[in-house]
Amino acid sequence: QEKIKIGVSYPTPTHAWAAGMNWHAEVAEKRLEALYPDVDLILVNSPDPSAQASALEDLVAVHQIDALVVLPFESEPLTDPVLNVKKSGAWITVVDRGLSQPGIEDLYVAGNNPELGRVSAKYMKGRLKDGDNIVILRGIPTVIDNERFDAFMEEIKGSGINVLDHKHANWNRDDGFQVMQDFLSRFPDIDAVWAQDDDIAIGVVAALKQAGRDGNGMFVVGGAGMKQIIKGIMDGDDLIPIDVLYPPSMIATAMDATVAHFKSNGPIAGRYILGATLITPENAESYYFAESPF
Amino acid sequence: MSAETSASAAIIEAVNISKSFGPVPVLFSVSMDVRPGEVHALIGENGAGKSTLMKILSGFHEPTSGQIRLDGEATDLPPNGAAEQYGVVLIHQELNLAEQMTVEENVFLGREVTARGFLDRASMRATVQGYLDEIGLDISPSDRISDLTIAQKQMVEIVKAVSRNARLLILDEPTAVLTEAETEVFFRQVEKLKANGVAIVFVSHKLAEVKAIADRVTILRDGQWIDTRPTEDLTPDTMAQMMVGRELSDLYPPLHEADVDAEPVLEVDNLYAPGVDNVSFLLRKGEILGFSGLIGSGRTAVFEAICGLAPIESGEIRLFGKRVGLMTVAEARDLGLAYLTKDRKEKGLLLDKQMRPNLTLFALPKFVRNFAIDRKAEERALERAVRRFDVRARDTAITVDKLSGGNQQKLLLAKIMECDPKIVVIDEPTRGIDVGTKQQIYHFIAALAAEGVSVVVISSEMPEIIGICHRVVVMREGHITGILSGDHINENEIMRYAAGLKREELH
Amino acid sequence: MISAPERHARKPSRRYALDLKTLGPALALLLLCVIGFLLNPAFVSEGNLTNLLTRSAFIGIIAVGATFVITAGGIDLSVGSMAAAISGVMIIVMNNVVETIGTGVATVLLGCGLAIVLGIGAGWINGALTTKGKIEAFIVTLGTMGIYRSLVTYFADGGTLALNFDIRGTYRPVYYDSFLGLPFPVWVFIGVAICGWLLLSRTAFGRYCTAIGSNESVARYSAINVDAVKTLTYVIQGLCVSFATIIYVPRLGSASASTGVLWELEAIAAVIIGGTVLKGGYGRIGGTILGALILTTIGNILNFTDMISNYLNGTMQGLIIIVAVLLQRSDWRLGKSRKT
Amino acid sequence: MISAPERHARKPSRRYALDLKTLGPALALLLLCVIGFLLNPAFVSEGNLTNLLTRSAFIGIIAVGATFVITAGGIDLSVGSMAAAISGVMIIVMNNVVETIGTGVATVLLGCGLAIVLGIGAGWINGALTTKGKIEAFIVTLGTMGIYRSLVTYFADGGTLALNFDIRGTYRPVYYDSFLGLPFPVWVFIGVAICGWLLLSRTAFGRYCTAIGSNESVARYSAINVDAVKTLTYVIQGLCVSFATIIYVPRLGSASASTGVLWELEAIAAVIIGGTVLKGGYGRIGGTILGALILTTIGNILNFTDMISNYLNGTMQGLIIIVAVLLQRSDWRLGKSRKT
Ligand SMILES: Nc1ncnc2c1ncn2[C@@H]1O[C@H](COP(=O)(O)OP(=O)(O)OP(=O)(O)O)[C@@H](O)[C@H]1O
Ligand SMILES: Nc1ncnc2c1ncn2[C@@H]1O[C@H](COP(=O)(O)OP(=O)(O)OP(=O)(O)O)[C@@H](O)[C@H]1O
Ligand SMILES: [Mg+2]
Ligand SMILES: [Mg+2]
Repeated sequence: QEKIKIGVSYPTPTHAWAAGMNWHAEVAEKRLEALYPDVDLILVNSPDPSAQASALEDLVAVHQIDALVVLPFESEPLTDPVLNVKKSGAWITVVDRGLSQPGIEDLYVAGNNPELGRVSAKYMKGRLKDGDNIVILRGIPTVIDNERFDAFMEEIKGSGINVLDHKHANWNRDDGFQVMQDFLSRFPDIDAVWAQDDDIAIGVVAALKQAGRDGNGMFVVGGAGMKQIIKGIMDGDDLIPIDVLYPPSMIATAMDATVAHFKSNGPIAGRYILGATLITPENAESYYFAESPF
Repeated sequence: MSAETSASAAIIEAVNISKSFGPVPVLFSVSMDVRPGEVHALIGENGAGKSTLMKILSGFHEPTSGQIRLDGEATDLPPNGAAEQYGVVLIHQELNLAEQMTVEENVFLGREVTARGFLDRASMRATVQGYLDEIGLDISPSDRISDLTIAQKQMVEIVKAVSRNARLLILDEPTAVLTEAETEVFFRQVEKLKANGVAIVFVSHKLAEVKAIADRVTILRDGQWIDTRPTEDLTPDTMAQMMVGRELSDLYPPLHEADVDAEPVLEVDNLYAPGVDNVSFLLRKGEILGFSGLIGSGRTAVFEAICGLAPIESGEIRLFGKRVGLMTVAEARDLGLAYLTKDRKEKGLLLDKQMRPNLTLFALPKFVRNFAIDRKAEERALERAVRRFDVRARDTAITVDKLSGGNQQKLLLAKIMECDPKIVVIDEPTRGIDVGTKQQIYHFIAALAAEGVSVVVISSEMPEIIGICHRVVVMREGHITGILSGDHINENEIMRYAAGLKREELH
Repeated sequence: MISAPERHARKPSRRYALDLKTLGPALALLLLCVIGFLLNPAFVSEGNLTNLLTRSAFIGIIAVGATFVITAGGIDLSVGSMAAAISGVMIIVMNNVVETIGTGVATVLLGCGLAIVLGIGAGWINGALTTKGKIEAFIVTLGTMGIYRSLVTYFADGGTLALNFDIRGTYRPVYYDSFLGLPFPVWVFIGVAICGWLLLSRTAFGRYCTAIGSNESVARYSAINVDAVKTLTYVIQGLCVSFATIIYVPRLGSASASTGVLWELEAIAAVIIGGTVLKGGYGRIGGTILGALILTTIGNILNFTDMISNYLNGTMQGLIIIVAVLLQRSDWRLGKSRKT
Repeated sequence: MISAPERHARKPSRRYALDLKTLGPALALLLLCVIGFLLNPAFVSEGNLTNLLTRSAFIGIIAVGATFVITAGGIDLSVGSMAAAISGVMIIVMNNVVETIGTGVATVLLGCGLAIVLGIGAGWINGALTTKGKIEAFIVTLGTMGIYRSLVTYFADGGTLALNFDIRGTYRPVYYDSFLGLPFPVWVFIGVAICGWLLLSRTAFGRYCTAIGSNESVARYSAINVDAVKTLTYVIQGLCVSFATIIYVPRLGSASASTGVLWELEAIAAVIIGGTVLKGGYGRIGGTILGALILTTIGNILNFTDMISNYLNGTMQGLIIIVAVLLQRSDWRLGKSRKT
């Protein structure tokens, strides 16, 4: 009996969020393959866009997949390769980063990057007053980073909160630590930090503690929903009081829906946009996965 | 003295040594012994197997068959110079110094003096300084080898040899680039070692030196042992005859009288360059012009500047009557001016390449047809060069570093001549070349001159300068002290100019 | 003038040893292909082999240039970033001329011409800084690597530069179409490889590169213009990067900061796996091509099986590279007895 | 008897030139500091200078090891990944022994001891593959780089390995505490630098490294055990990586696939900026230290100003590196006339 082959392609995890995504993908693979013996999910990760394009070619040429779940490294470079997969007749599910040309994918599952920036800014506005100073540590220069940053700046405009400077900390703890150290040397008065990402936030907190500037109502806003951070929120941490969700489990959602396309009767095609929920001590428990690496 | 030494037992004995490199046999059942307090010379044509035998005696090569006896006991010498632990030290024919390191570091390499685990640099430096002072070499222990002239490097090798506590010191052509004065200094060191009971093996092509210093002489020809005899029984002529296997006619060709009215092909006026201090001279068509002087007197520096290998500070150069400015080496070559370096290892040959690419490298544009290198033409050139210069390689496919020293030198000469120069500058033309070939090279130079090629010979061998040059320029400390011609070309006169005892007003 | 000594015919044995060394990479590649076939017979399907060849074209073309640089004793770490920067500028310029000269072949040709000019220029800068500036090639190209990488980020404003959609239509065939059953990039690869091979092993220039890498002062004393030849190797490297870029851009139609990341290491690895010596003086274009194919095949095979954790791809890759090179040491069996 | 000619006044000038070359990196660093101060006086605040020194300790310590490897004519690309892998294994093991030996100093010492053993082992593997396996160091360490990097990803399941919170409490002071006003990492840095300097320039071993890098066959003919010395340089490199790891782990108490990325390039750059020659034969620990400080200072300065677009950080970094090295060419002013 012919199996239904579904390729799942995403970037090689090099930071915690992606690792979480990988974990969710692997869990979903086992669960779905156990549930449907005639479904074979093939997970492939790639270190750069060009390698991902190659991986897509291999999925078609070698595995002759019936459907593709893809989290593109970048939108532009993968549009054509995904289009080629589409031309082979496969069903296409795109996750997180949309393609640059509409209508290729049958199903789109994504988090909401601008919303993440906006929610963070709204929280800042709620806690800070006119004339307060913040610094921003951005991610790796990419479209995602730009979307989050632009939405944040848009939202914060006119609030009277000063953004002293913003530097790239590459979604990396070490860079977060160093950039924050330098911000602290440079600016004597900082009231809050937008770290955009939980990994950066961890580095920022270490720098704040080292400099002894973690008191006086100082707080850091990260993002994504790392389990240590959520744990901290549950325990009432002052320094990182909240988090903004950007769930790595979205890949599992996409895999479920793709399998459902072959297995269920209901229509599946369309767009699922997950919200950028604000995680607070009140709702933190429901976003905590103890076994996930993230 | 030799009577006593012949009585004492040998330190080292080579018994029926044979050696092949792969399938190529190089030595055939050679035997030789060396006794304490004697200087044992080893002579033979280029490629006869002298260096190979010396490497076997010091453990660098393993013999294919035969036995080494150390103090009468058969011994397997350890490789890579570890035989030094038995007191056996080899100074290689090819300079064996780490270029980026200092004199002191090289002299003590592999047997540093340490105190509590750290280097005792002061004492090492003092020791080296002592040796340098003793032989009157004007360099500092902290000078880098790469900054030294090749003769200075050779002297450093000698310091290295002398400074070791050797029982058996093997010197493979130590005097090839030394002037007579330096050779004398070196001989004094040898005498001293000899008096201390050190056994010395001395390889050289300078038969007069052999006659002067050796107690016994062993002759090799084509890898075969020919004879071992006390030096008293031999003259340089008989030695040459035994080496080559035939009677040698006159070493130097008859000197054609130079045409004093021939047009000048190279005129140099008031040249200043690094190491060159206001040099002016003139070279005529068909002339053989010698350059003589002590170590570091600037002979090389003059021609490196003229041929575009070193910068010129000021001065005028006219080539074939036309003023030339700063030339690149390629431009000089295209104008018919070629320079042959004396440093064949660092500047002359690509040691890890075969003979063919080495031969044609300098004149490569000549071998280009339709944008590609014409390999057939290269092969033909190689065949021609091998014949013309008697380059002896039993296997033409070996890399150049495996050629014997003299054959490397011949290949280098062939390489320069490949571009058919109208003016050729030869720096130490017969470095490491055997008498037979030397004679051929002298005739070759004379023939070139007769054809109208102008030849500059820079040489530290006084007889050579005297034997083949029409005129001789003597240099000292970067400037010309005298230009000799005719009957004035004799050893005495040259030495006086070279030592600065006499000086001509040239301008 | 002098008697010719009898010449012994001793060539065959050496040739044989040399051949083993030359064959090494080829054997390694063959072995990989067998492994690929055993893992999944689809490995030898025409589609997969075509993909493999096309993919190796990028690294292969760049590695051909790197062979020259390395043979002449240099190194170029900037190629990956250079490719990204050239793609970026190409895309910006092509997008900008749409209004004046449209989205036709002219625009694409303009883009390609520009790429070539930029590649040559970038190569020349590397070369000039190394030779005239007398800075170690490693530092120069590490510097330009950082510069080009950050310039493309700057041009793209941190995001991605995308080629105009209509131009992409015109340009697409350059990557995706075939001629005589082989995709165009493969033809470009073959062309570059043949030219490179001719240049390195059949011309005076190639000989000069080898001589300089073998011993720079011997080269200088042999009337070789060392600085010019060295600079030219970097220019050739730049040109190769241009060609790689020209076939890369239609593939993904975009450029970003992540374009060409680590290509420099891959290219150098391909060169060295192919038998060229990193310190210079000995270069083999044929080996480089095989090296590029080996690297691409390793990646391809790893996409073929999910027997090993994805995380361990790097481990497999590293092991295979080391083993592949270890295998081609022709002398490892001769073993102990050698002292020299 | 050869008349010693009156010494020409050529030597003093050589000495002077040498000094300029040695001073080059120091001058470059000074210049950078002045620029930093002009951009923002807070640059010279005690806090920032301490941060700067502490930060440069990682690269600095690794670069000391790299100086040995490079001086002996080798190269090690695996150091960054090695650091990541060692941190990872350290963390896993320390977390696992909590139940048996608790979260005290013993556990931390165990972790540190393990790091040292691993570093020595990893260095030895690199060394043995290069010398016994006769594979180019570039390929060996490119291979092990991939292997270690992917192993740490595997251990961390692609994410982050975090040190047990209580152990972190015990271990923290190693990074954050000071002695005589200087943080511990700086002391370690100073210690490693002094040992490295003594080893390279005051012991026979250091001379052997230089000799091997300068001319391997000369070294071999001087009865130096070339393979052993070369292997030992890689072991020293591994040991230095261990030390760097030991002070790195307490900083954030975690390791991930992105730990130590590009440290190899930074370390090599530091070594070469410091004046060591990439082809081997000449090494300077003092210069390496300055090189590491220069690199860290560049990054620090760029965080101190918002005059230039963030995207152009890499451009500035590249330019500054090239210019810093260009400045220390002592002979560039002598200018045109020299062709050599
Ligand atoms: N490693 C090697 N491999 C192959 N052939 C070699 C090797 N070493 C030396 N030979 C060959 O052995 C022969 C003898 O060389 P050797 O160096 O002993 O000559 P030599 O007597 O020292 O000559 P010269 O006076 O020119 O120095 C030469 O034909 C040389 O090419
Ligand atoms: N580029 C340079 N810069 C400074 N000094 C130089 C340069 N080239 C040569 N010299 C010096 O000039 C002097 C002359 O050296 P040169 O090699 O010309 O002497 P030589 O007469 O050929 O002696 P030898 O036969 O001993 O080499 C030496 O002391 C050398 O150190
Ligand atoms: Mg599966
Ligand atoms: Mg010899």
